Amino acid sequence: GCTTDPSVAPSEEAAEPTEEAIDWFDQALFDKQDAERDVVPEGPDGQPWLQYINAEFVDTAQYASEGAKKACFANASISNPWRQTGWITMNEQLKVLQEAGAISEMETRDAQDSDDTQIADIDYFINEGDCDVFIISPNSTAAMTPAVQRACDTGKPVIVFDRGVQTDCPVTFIHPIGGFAWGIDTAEFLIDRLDEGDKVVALRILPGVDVLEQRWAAAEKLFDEAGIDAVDYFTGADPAEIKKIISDELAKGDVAGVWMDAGDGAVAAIEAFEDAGVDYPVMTGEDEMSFLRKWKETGLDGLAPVYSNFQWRTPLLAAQMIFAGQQVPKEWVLPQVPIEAGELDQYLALNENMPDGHYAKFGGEDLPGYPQVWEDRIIP
Amino acid sequence: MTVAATETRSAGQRLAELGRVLVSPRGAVFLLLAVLLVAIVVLNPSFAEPGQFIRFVQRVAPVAIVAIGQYFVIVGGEFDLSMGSVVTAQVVIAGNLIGQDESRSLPVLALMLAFGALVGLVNGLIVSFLRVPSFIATLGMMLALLGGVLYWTGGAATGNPADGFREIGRGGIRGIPVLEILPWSVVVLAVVLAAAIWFTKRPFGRTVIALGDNPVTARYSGTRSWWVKTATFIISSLSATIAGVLLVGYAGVHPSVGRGYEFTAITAVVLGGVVLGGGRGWVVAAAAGAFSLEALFTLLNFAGVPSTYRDAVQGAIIILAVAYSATVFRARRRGRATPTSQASGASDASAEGPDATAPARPAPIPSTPRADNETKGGS
Amino acid sequence: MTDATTAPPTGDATAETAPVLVASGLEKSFFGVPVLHGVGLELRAGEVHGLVGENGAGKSTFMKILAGVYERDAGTVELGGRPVDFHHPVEAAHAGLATVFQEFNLLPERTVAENVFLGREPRRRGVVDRRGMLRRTRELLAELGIDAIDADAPVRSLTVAEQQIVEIVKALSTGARVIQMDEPTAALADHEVELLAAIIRRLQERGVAILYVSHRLKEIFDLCDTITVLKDGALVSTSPAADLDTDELVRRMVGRSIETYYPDPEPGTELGEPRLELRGAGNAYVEGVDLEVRSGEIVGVAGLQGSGRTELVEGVFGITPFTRGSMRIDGRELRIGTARQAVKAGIALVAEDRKAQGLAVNQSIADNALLVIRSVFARRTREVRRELPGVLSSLEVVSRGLDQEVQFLSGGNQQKVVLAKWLAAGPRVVLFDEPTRGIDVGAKVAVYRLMRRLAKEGVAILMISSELPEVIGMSDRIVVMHDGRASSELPARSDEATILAAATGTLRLGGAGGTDATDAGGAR
Amino acid sequence: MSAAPVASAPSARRPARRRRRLDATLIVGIALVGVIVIGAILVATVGRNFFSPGNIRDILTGMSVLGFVAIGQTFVILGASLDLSVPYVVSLSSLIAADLMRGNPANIPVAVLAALGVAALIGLANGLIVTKLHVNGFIATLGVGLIIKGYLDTNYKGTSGNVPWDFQLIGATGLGPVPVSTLIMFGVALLAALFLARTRTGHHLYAVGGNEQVARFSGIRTARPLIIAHMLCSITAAFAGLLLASRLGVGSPTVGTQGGYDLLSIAAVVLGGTLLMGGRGSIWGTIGGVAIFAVVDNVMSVMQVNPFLKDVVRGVVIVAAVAVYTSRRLDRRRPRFGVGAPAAALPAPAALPEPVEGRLPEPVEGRLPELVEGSRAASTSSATEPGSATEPGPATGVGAATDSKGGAR
Ligand SMILES: Nc1ncnc2c1ncn2[C@@H]1O[C@H](COP(=O)(O)OP(=O)(O)OP(=O)(O)O)[C@@H](O)[C@H]1O
Ligand SMILES: Nc1ncnc2c1ncn2[C@@H]1O[C@H](COP(=O)(O)OP(=O)(O)OP(=O)(O)O)[C@@H](O)[C@H]1O
Ligand SMILES: [Mg+2]
Ligand SMILES: [Mg+2]
Repeated sequence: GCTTDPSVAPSEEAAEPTEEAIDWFDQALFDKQDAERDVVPEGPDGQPWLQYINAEFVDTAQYASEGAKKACFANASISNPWRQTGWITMNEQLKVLQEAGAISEMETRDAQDSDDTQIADIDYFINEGDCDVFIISPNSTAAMTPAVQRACDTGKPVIVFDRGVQTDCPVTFIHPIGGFAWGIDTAEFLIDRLDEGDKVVALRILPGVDVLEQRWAAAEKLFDEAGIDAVDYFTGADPAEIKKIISDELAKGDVAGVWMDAGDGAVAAIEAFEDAGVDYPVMTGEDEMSFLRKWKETGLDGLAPVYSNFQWRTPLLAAQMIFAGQQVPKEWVLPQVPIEAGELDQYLALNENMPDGHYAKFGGEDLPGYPQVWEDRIIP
Repeated sequence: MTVAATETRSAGQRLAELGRVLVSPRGAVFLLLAVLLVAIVVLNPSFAEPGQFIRFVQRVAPVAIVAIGQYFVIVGGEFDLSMGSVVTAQVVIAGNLIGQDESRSLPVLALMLAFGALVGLVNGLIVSFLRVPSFIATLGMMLALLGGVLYWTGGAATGNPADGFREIGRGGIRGIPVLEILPWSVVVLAVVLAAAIWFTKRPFGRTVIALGDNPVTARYSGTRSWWVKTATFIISSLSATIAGVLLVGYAGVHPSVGRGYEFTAITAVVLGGVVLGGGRGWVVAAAAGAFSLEALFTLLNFAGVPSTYRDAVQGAIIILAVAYSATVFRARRRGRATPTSQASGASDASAEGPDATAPARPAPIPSTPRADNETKGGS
Repeated sequence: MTDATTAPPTGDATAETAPVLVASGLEKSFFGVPVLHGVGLELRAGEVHGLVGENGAGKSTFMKILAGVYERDAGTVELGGRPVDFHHPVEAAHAGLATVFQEFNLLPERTVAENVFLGREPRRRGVVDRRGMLRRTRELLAELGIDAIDADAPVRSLTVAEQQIVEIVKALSTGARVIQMDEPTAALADHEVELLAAIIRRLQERGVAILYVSHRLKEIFDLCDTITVLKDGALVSTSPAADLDTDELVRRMVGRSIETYYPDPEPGTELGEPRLELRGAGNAYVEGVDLEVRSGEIVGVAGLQGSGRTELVEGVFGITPFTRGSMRIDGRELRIGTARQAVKAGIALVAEDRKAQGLAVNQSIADNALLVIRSVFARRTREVRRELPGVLSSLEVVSRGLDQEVQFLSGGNQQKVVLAKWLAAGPRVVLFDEPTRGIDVGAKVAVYRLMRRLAKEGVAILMISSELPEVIGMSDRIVVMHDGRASSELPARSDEATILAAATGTLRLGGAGGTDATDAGGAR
Repeated sequence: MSAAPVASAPSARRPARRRRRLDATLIVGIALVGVIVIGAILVATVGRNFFSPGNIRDILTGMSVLGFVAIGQTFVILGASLDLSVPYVVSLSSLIAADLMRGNPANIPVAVLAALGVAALIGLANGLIVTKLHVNGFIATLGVGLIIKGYLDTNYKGTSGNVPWDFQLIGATGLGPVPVSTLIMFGVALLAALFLARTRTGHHLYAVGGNEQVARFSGIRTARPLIIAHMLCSITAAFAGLLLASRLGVGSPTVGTQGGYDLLSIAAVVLGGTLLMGGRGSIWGTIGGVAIFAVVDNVMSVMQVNPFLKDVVRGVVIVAAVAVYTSRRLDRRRPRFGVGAPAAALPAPAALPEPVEGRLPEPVEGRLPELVEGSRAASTSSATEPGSATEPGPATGVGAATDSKGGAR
């Protein structure tokens, strides 16, 4: 007969309207993240992936149990260098935990950037995965909410990281401070160095991705308040596109600063200034090696904001803690500290042989495959 | 009575002729380009400075070269959807294999060319011998190639290749009087375009067009169809390779370099009045199509049109441009062709229907298993 | 010559009924060239009316005017007593006049039933009544006594004859009172013709009037009650079949002097060594062909449509390579598997369908003329290009210039471009397939003169033509094809009746020097 | 052997013909079964059950959205056009629906109708541009797609709207292992198949795609079927959008492009045996093609294949499958001599001086025993060639014959 899947039930949280999503600026979130930037994280020293900010712990005694567990990971994709780097790190972390007997195996389904696929992936895990814990890196926030809700309804622990969902049913939601913090860090840096009326070109990858949109929402607001003339473009992270945009902007007039919502293609942006024979702009990129190297080489005035790549280690560690019955933060806010000019050499040295698409704050230095696995960029 | 009247024409007649060419489907793209360039200059006079303009040409070079390569495939009656992936693959190959070791530039360049030729060869053989429609064959190649490259590199290349290699796409001959710099890209584009023009005038180039126009006739005339077809795919992959070399210099290595180039190239070629389905079109117009597209983007940048609108404007423009050519061409064809083409049709009852003057709607996707396809698979 | 057009048909009981269709004084010219001059005829219910005449006599044109494919220039057509003027064959079909054209109008991928009802699918409760369609088609087929055609089979799986029947069924399905058939048996084998004849008789019994065009005179006499003869677009006679015999009919159809029309061999033309020799050549389409064409010789190939003439030359030319037997060019045994090899071996094929096989119509005259050179002998392009204007003017190509697109040329000039294309390659064997199809007299003569010139230069020529006068007028020897075989070989100047007899397979041994295939090519 | 054909009663040919008729769809079916078998084995090697309810459900879910789009794509491809605008129509309709529903079940009908209506208008625009402005379908729909994309990017900055629970049920419930969405998709497929088989427009669409001249000669107004095909294509894309909205709970401006539905749907259609040049194909073939994709994807996911390699496999599968379909011989004409040739439906060809021919007043002189001998030798010799000229390939027959005669190009 006609059966409604037992695991399917209306989720209260999902019912709240998401129309405000059209305007990405959210004052409360902005203020929260602004404050979190200045909080000294708690947790083990030297292990930022285990640190947390303003944590509110939840009890996980109900999940405590012996033995190696099976983790099921519904990944959004590995379609950009940041996710690739994190994915490598996560697999190295997995090896450690397998060694330790905490995790027996991790089954992964990769949604290849598709919401629909990821929903199906989660449902597959629920039905067939034989999972002890669900780890989910949502492809998009609102769309993944019902599926995550269904995963929660199985009674197994659910860990969400990177992007969030609109339900608080997961045991823990792991993420760095967030897009607003990124936007504040970068905008403040540029505003500090620029004058009112100066032009900033904002290079953005895609519309409609919340972690990226929030970065721009914060930055745009601050630029606005500071009287900085900021124009934004979507580039698809294509360096050729970026170069054309900067060239056209330079043809129109001076560009004093460049702002990026992700470091991909930063080099092309800088080169556009070189090619045009004008001075380097003040610039914010990301902790991607290509940018750090170019930054060093050109000596420009820059900042590398960080969307902490080491967060890819945390979910599996959180799973281990949950099965050990240890408390974990309900919302696990990881530190997110930009790399400033002073630290540049240090990070360059640390990651000397890493490929350009590697992220300096990947946090895997103590993992077994280091550095070979990242240098060779072996994608499992 | 055979030879055209070649008395010298007056300047007025020439001008009138030029005007006619410009509004004809063949010349429309040049008109479009001129309008766009003028509009850009109005918005930003500095664009007209030689130094600025040559930078524009430099930037268009890769797209134009890809369009030139795609031209050969399209005019031969097929499609190449794998060009974008070839560009990406080549960019990544250059980044990974050359690295910072400048001495590897030449060997790797040779390898890239060989790889490009191989991709084209595979495309061509699949289309010719397995008779997979080129749309599908090159779509498969597009997926497989991009996936393969990403798999090989773990998604991101090691880094940009040595500056010496990148000089081709980035640098130029400095100290040129008016221009101050003559980018190598422009030189390469000029060479490629000249080679393409030369090629289209060569027996081989004419054969490609004839094959696109009527594969049966080409076969009945002794054309080695499979090879001609395969050669066009090789040309397009090689042109994508050259574009890759320029792009790795101009932009650097990134897996998104080259993304969407196949559609851009096809759009440019169609804007240039080349007929999908083959047999008609001029390679210079195809290159002009690429220039028009880029000029359009530049214009939108200068006009401060939000980048989200660009796609919409591009979409509207290509529809209008193609509709214009199609309509004008039909009108012209109907007006001029009726008497003679009818007289010749002794055996085509089906073409003599009441409204038979109207040619079939623009060719559907050309695909290999046409009734006229070689059944024996060439020599 | 003008037997009374009023003579009542001697058909069955239907004799004195009023005519269903009356056409009178039909005139038509194409671009100033008159094709029909005041042709008219009457069709009665239950009558089979034969329309005969040489190629180009205007038979198809006449039918197409009736069917509304062409507009008439003058004249009237009455259907069932009411004047009609159709603008589309569908319109005519709805009014009860259906046409089976010389070319098929079927969709190969669709089923028989779907083709039969294409454009007028029956509906029940708003949806296409497939079952009804199938049933109706089956009924129609059954009425015609056909049980071998599955109404639900895709047309592509049918033989040409079966497809022909589908066309007829399609015509019948409109409930037509008049059906015109343009050479329906052209592509059929004899037993299939017999089947069609049975169908036609059945239609006749049902009171359908049939206008029937065929070149097979035996068939005409078997089937028709009345026979109308056309010649050069004019009506020669309409008379009861019973009043005619084959000789008389042929006399009325022919009877034009061909000597003036076909140029004599150029002085100094010599028959040399065999250039093209086939021994038992065969493939899926032709079988056991023995043939020899000498240097300087023009061999004509006659045969009905579908007799495999085109397939023969396509075999020689490597389009559908021979799989059996042997082929020699200039005494050298060759296996030619592709057109390219054929061209390299010095063979040229002036193909039957100019637009589909001979020209790239969107390209210029020069591009077309250079096509072979460019794709096979690329190195000679420059040289040939230089000579091109001379070649084209020697062929009297009329154009606005070398860069004019071929599609804007007249048919005759298009054909000359095809000739120029092959001349450039300097062939030693030229295969002409219907070289003068659809071109005007002037262009025809130019083609004939070219053949003579080539012959003089020592080229071996094989010429397929459906126009018997042409075959007779040009050939040094005549090979007649029948059902895929070179059934007979006739000497030059054989008369039309003999050739026709050989072509229809009714030639008696011993007649007019005809022999059967095994004895053909006595030169061996 | 050469004597047999004479005896062959018409009925003897029936089975062969049936087989030929089923061809395209049958081959897709066989390919699908092959893929399933291989898939099941592979899945078993990693200790999973391919046929478990959850896995079936995963496959069927994977089929639904692409299935909708591919059904529509089948229409346009049958009409010898293309639709590259589908991903944007999918996104747009998901947004329209979710925005209008605003979480209120009462709004569902309006929202659904609005989404379908807008899609129909887009399809109408596509169809008109193709048929009236004579712009190639490739360019026309690429352009329209870009225009919609511009609209989406400008007006939506991320997911939007809210789909009420009642509507989400469509995407979330199932009948046993079969999701409701898949059932709806099959329902739409059934309607689509009925449309093609049972409406005049459907029949005419095949005709227009197969041979526009023949269609016109049969009195069909050729623009109409193609315009309707484009509209239906956009409408089924809107169905896909609605389903996605129901699964996501929100509308999304990128959900269409995420799925790559433009090229994948075309590939699925061709994989399903439909000719890219139009005129032949079936909805069920397309569903088969979609199923092949879904199974391949599912197996790769279960095997945890590297996502990059997945694309490689997809590319190879597409080319290989289509190559298998087209590799069957495309004969232009039926053979007269050699294998299979004499087996005509009509009483045997005149290969023998038999009573059948006895009715002919004058037996044909040319056909002497040695020729019969020859043809026997011929047929045996070419019989050794396996799978040779016997069967007319996919695109053979009259089309080819009339084409070469009529020079239609
Ligand atoms: N569309 C046309 N344009 C110009 N001339 C034509 C056209 N159709 C036919 N003709 C010419 O009209 C004349 C009569 O042609 P028609 O096809 O009626 O002859 P036919 O008696 O049917 O010949 P056949 O026996 O070869 O079929 C021929 O000279 C032919 O070349
Ligand atoms: N064995 C056969 N069975 C059915 N149809 C056949 C057969 N052989 C040939 N045909 C068909 O008959 C038509 C004419 O054949 P072909 O071209 O060989 O004849 P032809 O003598 O050159 O006649 P024409 O050139 O006047 O049309 C072709 O379309 C072909 O498909
Ligand atoms: Mg005729
Ligand atoms: Mg012929």
